[in-house]
Amino acid sequence: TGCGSSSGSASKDSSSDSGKTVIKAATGANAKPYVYVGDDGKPAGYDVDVLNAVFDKLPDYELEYEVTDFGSVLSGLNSGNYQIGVNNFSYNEDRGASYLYSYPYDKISYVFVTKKGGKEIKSFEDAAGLSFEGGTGISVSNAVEAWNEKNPDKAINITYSDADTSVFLQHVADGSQDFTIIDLAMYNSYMEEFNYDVQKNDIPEDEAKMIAENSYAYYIFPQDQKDLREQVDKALKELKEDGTLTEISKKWYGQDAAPEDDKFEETIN
Amino acid sequence: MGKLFDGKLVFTQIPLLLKYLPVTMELAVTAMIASLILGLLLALVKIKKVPVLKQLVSIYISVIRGTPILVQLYVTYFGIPMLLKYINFKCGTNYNVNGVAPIVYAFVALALNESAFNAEIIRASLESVDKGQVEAASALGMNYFQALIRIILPEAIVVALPSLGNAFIGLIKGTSLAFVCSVVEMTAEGKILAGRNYRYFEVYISLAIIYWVITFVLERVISYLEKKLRVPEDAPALLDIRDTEVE
Amino acid sequence: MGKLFDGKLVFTQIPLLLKYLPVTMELAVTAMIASLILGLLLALVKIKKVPVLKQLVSIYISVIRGTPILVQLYVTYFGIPMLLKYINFKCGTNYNVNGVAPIVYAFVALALNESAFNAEIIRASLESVDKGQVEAASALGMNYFQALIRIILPEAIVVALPSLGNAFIGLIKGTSLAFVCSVVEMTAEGKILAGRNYRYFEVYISLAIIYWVITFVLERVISYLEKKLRVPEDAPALLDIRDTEVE
Amino acid sequence: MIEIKNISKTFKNNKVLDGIDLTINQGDVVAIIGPSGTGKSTFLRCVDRLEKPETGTITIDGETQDLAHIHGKDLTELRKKTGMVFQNFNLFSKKTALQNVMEGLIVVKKMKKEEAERIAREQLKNVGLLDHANHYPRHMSGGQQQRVAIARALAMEPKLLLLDEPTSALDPELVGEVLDTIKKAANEGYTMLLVSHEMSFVRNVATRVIFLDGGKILEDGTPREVFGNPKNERVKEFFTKINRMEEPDYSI
Amino acid sequence: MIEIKNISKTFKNNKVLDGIDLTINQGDVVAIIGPSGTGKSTFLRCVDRLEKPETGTITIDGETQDLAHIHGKDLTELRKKTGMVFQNFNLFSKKTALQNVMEGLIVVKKMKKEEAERIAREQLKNVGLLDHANHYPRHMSGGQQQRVAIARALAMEPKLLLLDEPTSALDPELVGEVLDTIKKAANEGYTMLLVSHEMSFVRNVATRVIFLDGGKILEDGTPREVFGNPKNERVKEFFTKINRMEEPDYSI
Ligand SMILES: Nc1ncnc2c1ncn2[C@@H]1O[C@H](COP(=O)(O)OP(=O)(O)OP(=O)(O)O)[C@@H](O)[C@H]1O
Ligand SMILES: Nc1ncnc2c1ncn2[C@@H]1O[C@H](COP(=O)(O)OP(=O)(O)OP(=O)(O)O)[C@@H](O)[C@H]1O
Ligand SMILES: [Mg+2]
Ligand SMILES: [Mg+2]
Repeated sequence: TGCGSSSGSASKDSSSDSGKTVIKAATGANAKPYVYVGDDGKPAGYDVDVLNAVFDKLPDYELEYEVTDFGSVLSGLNSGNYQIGVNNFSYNEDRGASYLYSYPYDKISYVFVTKKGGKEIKSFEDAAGLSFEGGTGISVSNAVEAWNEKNPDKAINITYSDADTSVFLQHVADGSQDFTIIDLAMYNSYMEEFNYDVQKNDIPEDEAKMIAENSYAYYIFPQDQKDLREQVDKALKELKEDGTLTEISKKWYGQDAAPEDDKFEETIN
Repeated sequence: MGKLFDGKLVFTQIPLLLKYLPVTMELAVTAMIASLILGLLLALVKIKKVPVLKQLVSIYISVIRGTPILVQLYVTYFGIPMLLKYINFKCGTNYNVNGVAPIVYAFVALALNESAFNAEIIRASLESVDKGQVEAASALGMNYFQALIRIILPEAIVVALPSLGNAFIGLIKGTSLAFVCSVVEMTAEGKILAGRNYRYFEVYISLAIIYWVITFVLERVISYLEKKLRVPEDAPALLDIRDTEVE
Repeated sequence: MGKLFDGKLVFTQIPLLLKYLPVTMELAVTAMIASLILGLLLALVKIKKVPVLKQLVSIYISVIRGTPILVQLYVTYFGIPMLLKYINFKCGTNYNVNGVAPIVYAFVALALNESAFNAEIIRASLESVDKGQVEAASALGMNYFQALIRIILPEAIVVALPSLGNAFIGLIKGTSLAFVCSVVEMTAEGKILAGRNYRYFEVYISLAIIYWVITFVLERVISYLEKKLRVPEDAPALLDIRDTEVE
Repeated sequence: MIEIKNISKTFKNNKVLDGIDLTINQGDVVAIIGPSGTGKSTFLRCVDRLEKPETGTITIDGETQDLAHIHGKDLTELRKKTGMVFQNFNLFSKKTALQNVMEGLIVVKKMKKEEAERIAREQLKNVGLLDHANHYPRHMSGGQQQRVAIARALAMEPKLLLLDEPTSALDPELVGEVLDTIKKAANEGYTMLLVSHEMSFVRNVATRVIFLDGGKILEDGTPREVFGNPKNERVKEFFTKINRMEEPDYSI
Repeated sequence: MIEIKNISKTFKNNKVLDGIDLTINQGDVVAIIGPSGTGKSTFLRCVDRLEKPETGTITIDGETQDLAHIHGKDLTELRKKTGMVFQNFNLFSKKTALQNVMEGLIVVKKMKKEEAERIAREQLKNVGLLDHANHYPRHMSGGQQQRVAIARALAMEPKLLLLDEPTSALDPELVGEVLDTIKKAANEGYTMLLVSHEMSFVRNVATRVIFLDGGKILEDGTPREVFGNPKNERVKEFFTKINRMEEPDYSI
């Protein structure tokens, strides 16, 4: 590419005293149990544990986390402020045009959340005509949009909001919204904290596709970090093979969330 | 693809964002009007030094100005329903606020917030009016309300206009916070667009361009109004008294 | 657990948040100082009607005031590195800004933003100074700079103080936006805490309390300063001339 | 007959008016003179209740009002009966000369617009400013502004016209036109209470002169009596001071 | 000797000064009189370059400066040689009487603080206000403020002292003390150019009177000549106007 100087590796970007290349990973740290800031002030969560394990295998790099606004994670990658985005990102074609995606490291399952004792929702079909509330920049909201586009006669009423997930759940509990969709791990965390009057139903496998074209989570990189991505991918593949991913996910979710083997064959974009 | 910065997107997004300009303006205009009325009342309480009320107004203004507007939105939007729920739970009542549209909460919170700031602007402008003119009005036999409407406000408006204009410009940008109450105006739509393709930087630039144009136009309108409201610089021609004979 | 609203948390979180008060204040104070200096320069350009520069300043102020500060933070924090990257890419150079701490970007953006608003406050206050005193200073043989320092500023400060105080209070709350540049101050820490326990509402209430106390204290300090800077109400005693004989 | 009784006014610890009584006959032109800061303006302002005295009553047309407690409708009625002309004119700056004169008629006297305009034009004609009807205050000289202010006060047909140094803010050349206007009103029979530093004017137009100092009336009589033969020492001293310019030391 | 030559000044289309020449001898007290708005203040302000004339030069101590183009150090030097006393005193409101007088000495003459304070005290003593040294302007009467303003100007030892209606903002009783102060300065030999409406004072203190109107000097002579026997019609008319108060119609 072009003058050639800035293509490929991150090695010129900056280096620490030890001569290692510093990689800055940016996170919004707003999605427990995936990524949040622990009591010790350091990022914690499944995504963080996995990334730490990855960089344990990459001695040339030194990993640093930076906690910032969610929007900044994305903008900062393109601008070169950060080299990796860590926020349990899911994939769609639009986003894939803007960022490089790693191999997946997490298999996400989503649930419909409705008021306890109310009408259960087991598929998008059931949700037709009901009201849904969600945030921006998350794939469940995009999925509902996609459903409406394909099924204009069975449209769902979307309300977007800048409020946090607890508010969406509360609104479902008090009946001001019919349902929301979140991933199972977060659902469990929230219920532990607030114990809302809500119930959940798993989203069927085929419908989950709508949510994210696939139901995996990825690290993302700016377009000029192909080399870094390659190395992270290699390490992720090893972690999958030696069972580390399974181990870490059991620690956080109590179940195996490592993606299937064939997902570690070729990168998604 | 794979551009770091998608310049074309900045412009192609603008029409999409502009669809939500009406929401932004509706919220800003209604909140501004309400805040002007409330602000005038608050200012009058302070100027007339109404006992008790005066202290309450001071506390109100201090709290509103001292806390982030985000919190005020949160409190109106979540606090009120939460409180009602608690009351229902404790007293077995059954108040319900689910029927209230989110934009109403946003309107209330923004209007209350703005009123505290406008109260000070209005107070200062009312106090800037030449006392002599107010005394002249009293001496003619007008009561305070008549003097306020006929003499004081027409003077004060000219003084307050630039500050109120700035406040309004601030409010237009401030409406974007209403997104925490699920009100989708321009900035919110920008976040929704960016949430699809993760192009936050581009969408913020688009928004900046739109806001800047709005501000620019408004500044022109305000300085035009200012000129209009001022007494003309040049004296009119003398009247020909023969034509306007007093019968 | 499982309370909808955890009242105790509102207070137990306050000490955790206060740990980040120094960041908030450091950013606010340095940005304020820089913005005052820059604002004074901008105001002088407008008052002295320096050709060319005057137009540039008008555009600068219009753009800064017309666009959301969030965008200004984005442009400084992401735009500058992005531009450099683009230049490096095109020209094979190797400029690098990775060594610059994020707080510096936040400082620059906040100071620039604030300077546009302060410029107008400062200009208005400088222009409010009695022209007669400025002429008296000129007539004594002072140049503009001497008159500015010795006569105009001491008068203007009293006029500008309340508005600048308000601007500073606004800035303190505004520093929370620096989170987009990864600067963790009080509000950002609040969001981080809430990211851990999902208690956004509680943390916002905690923040409101802290901000309100800060504002309250600042308002007192400002009105104390105002009183101090004013010429005392009462005349001093006459001097006993026998004691202070002119030699 | 207008009876003012026992007006007392204290600012903080400064007793400015100490139980002033004054009876003014219909058609009288009473001039108040006295040193600066002695309470002349305050007295006028108390009569019009722009300042609230601690004690004091006023009786106009047989109706007595307590100035310390008057409010609401009574106050409006009192003010309808009195007119005030201020040192600084205090015209409504956003209104033309005509609108200035009409304002009180419309808002206070609830007149129809046409009727108010007719009266306003007449008053403007009386003060010689009909051709300036559409001028705003800023387009008029001080003297012209003061004449509009007088027209505004007279349009309300006050039983008592109060004038507080109506010429002291004017350039020397403009003083004459305003004094002429006041003199004309006096000749038309208006009852007036005026404060003025223009001794020659006071001598010429007043039917009665009052010297105020230390919260009390020190002299009260015809101009001839007060100027010609003051009894009080302080009054003598005052005249000496303002007449210095005419003394030997100041003439060639 | 101070020579002022060809001063012309136009505001928009209003030619206020039309090539005024004036030569002032050392120790002269020149009074400028004339109708309101005729350019008296403008003339003084052009001499001190507070207003920039289109043409004009001034020669003081043999040094000639072009008033239309002077700037920087030359301007400062010119202003050091001239002193100005304003109608509204224009004291520095945030400084005490003493500091007001010291300010120019310290900032412009770069004196040491002690030296400046010594001179300032002396000047305050001369105007009789040494006991008010620590008073701020707001604590002083208009007459006292104007005396401090004169002290401030004199402390700079100006070759030419300009005074623009120094008493017209004062209460009649306070006029005397300021006139006394000015007279004292005149007797001490200061060269002065003053605008005043106090004709009796002008008559008494000026060595020369100039009548300005229509951008030109219409009369120039001793007070006796100008007041006693004006040649120009407009000047005669002016005197008639301001003397109206003393005419038969206005006396009893
Ligand atoms: N609002 C006020 N508060 C406190 N003191 C006041 C107020 N108004 C007037 N005074 C004081 O009352 C006294 C009388 O003031 P007033 O204006 O009535 O005097 P005056 O006789 O009209 O003087 P002048 O001839 O200068 O107009 C003065 O000492 C003045 O300082
Ligand atoms: N800054 C200005 N801009 C425009 N016109 C001005 C300005 N200053 C003065 N003038 C005009 O110049 C003319 C002369 O004004 P100046 O103040 O010199 O008169 P004056 O003789 O001092 O009058 P007065 O006796 O009222 O003080 C007036 O017509 C005035 O309106
Ligand atoms: Mg008075
Ligand atoms: Mg003048």
